[in-house]
Amino acid sequence: MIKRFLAIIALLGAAAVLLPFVLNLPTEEALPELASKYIENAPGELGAANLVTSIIVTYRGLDTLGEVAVLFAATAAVGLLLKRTGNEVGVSHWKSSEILKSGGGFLFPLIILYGVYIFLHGHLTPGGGFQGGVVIATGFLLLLLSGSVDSFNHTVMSLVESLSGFAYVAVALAGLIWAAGFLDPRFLPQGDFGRLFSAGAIPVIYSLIGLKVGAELLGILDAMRCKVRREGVTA
Amino acid sequence: MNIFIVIILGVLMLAAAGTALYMKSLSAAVIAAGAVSLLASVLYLLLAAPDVAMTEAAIGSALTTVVFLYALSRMRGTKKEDPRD
Amino acid sequence: MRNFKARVILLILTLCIWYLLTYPFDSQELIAGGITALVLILLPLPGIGILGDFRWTPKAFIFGFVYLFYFLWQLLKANVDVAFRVLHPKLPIEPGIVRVKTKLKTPLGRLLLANSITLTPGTITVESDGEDFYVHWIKVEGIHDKERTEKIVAGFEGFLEVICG
Amino acid sequence: MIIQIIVSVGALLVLIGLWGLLTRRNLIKMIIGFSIMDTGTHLIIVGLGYREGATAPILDSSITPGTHFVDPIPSALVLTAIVIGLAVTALMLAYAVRLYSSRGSALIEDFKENAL
Repeated sequence: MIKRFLAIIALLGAAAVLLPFVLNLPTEEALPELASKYIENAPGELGAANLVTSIIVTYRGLDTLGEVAVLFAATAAVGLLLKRTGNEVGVSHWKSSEILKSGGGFLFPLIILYGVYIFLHGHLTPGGGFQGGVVIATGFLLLLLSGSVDSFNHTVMSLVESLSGFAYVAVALAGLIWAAGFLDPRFLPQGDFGRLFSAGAIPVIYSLIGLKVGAELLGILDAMRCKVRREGVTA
Repeated sequence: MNIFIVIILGVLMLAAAGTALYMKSLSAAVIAAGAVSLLASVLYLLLAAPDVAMTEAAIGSALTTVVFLYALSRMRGTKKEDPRD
Repeated sequence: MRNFKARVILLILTLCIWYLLTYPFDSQELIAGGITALVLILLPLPGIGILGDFRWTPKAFIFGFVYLFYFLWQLLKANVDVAFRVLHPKLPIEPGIVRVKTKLKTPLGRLLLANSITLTPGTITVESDGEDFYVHWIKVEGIHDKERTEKIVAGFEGFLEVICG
Repeated sequence: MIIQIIVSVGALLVLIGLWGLLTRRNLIKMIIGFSIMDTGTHLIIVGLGYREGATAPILDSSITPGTHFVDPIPSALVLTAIVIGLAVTALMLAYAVRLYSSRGSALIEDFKENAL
């Protein structure tokens, strides 16, 4: 009972912090200075139609690099906590029917294609590396759920993950050498505004982020899913 | 017009969040938490943030739910039931 | 051979979908789509072989084209039928799960058949086991599996047998 | 007006999530409370960037020079925060699974120091 009382007090405290914030919302119509600067300069400077992408990949690019590193650390920690003991195979409990297996195998390449479409067009349309990576991970999840495959090749997964991470940093360093600074995408030609090959290295960086995020999320899913021992006992 | 949709979505979100915390069955609670994310992604779309809406729909309501369900399937067979949950 | 054919079909399919996604024609998009499709078909895809079950013959193409319209007609008929049953005051339904047999041998044919049955309202394929399909039917008719097979499967099967065996 | 509603809903979600985190006894329920808090925070941040009648910050041929955009910075921040949120949730669930396999229970009172 005393625990519940303390919880109510903590809740009231949080509400007291949030309430003035909700009541005194800023009402001005104009955007903050930084935002209007980005909106004014970004299309001319970087040539990307999607301003959110410009901010994520270039202006706040260092944050994104750190964020991808956090994602990597979390994936590694999940994998470490739920390490396999060696005699387990990732077989689902139920027997998938033939229809389910062939349907999963048929849809998988199309989902991957859609994921690639999303991250290649991150600078033109809504979407980008994070969303595309998630769609790719979902495609692999479909294979797992439909029972088309039992396990993934971990060597290939970690190879894709570390190679794309390495290439991300390499592209960032190329910006330092041939353009104005770290993560500057302007060492590649600007191209025509609104077409696919434009905005310098932004599509390259976002594609690499997409591959990396996809491999990492797949690592989380693969570590979390229920493993079955070889003898058929649930782990 | 927009404001009514926002109010309806907000009320639905709060209801789903309450359901997620007070549902007896854990898997139903996980699905309700996924519904909160799905409604949030519709709100983001109304707030003119399509990038965030896409991310929230794909991650918040699909992958998070799957990760929760995978964790639940590994935690089956709880001996003691929580009388309050 | 079957795998090679499957990959060629997948290449054409992915290029078509890429073109639809990036609709106004643009040479840059075409290059990117071509590279993506080539990389995709070189990956070791599990279960991709089923696309190789399509037949190349002109007859199969014509039947595939006609099948689209036949399927749409069946869809329309089943929709009207189910709507009638739902709106009827006496609710003349008699749901149950029946077993039907298919003559189709290839995985692709069975996939298309099961999905065609599921997409027509009133019938849902719930499980398959080899050549047996277990179908949930809103109004079970007939006594033997054979009659029911005739009612549910035979129409689709005639086309699918030509398209992909 | 829309901003006020969105921010209030976000704040209420934060409070609901906090309540769940503090009072639920099942580990899974506590993590669900955490992820609801997460959603509420994201909603507040995106809501603060909204402007009445503004369009999404994506330029195309239909945009004229006078068009108002919503603030793109909160969108960019929340985008990455959502991905991190999934990773953190998965990490917490991994701990919960480990705790469950060591004690055979997911209730918080079984993990007190003197419970053994």
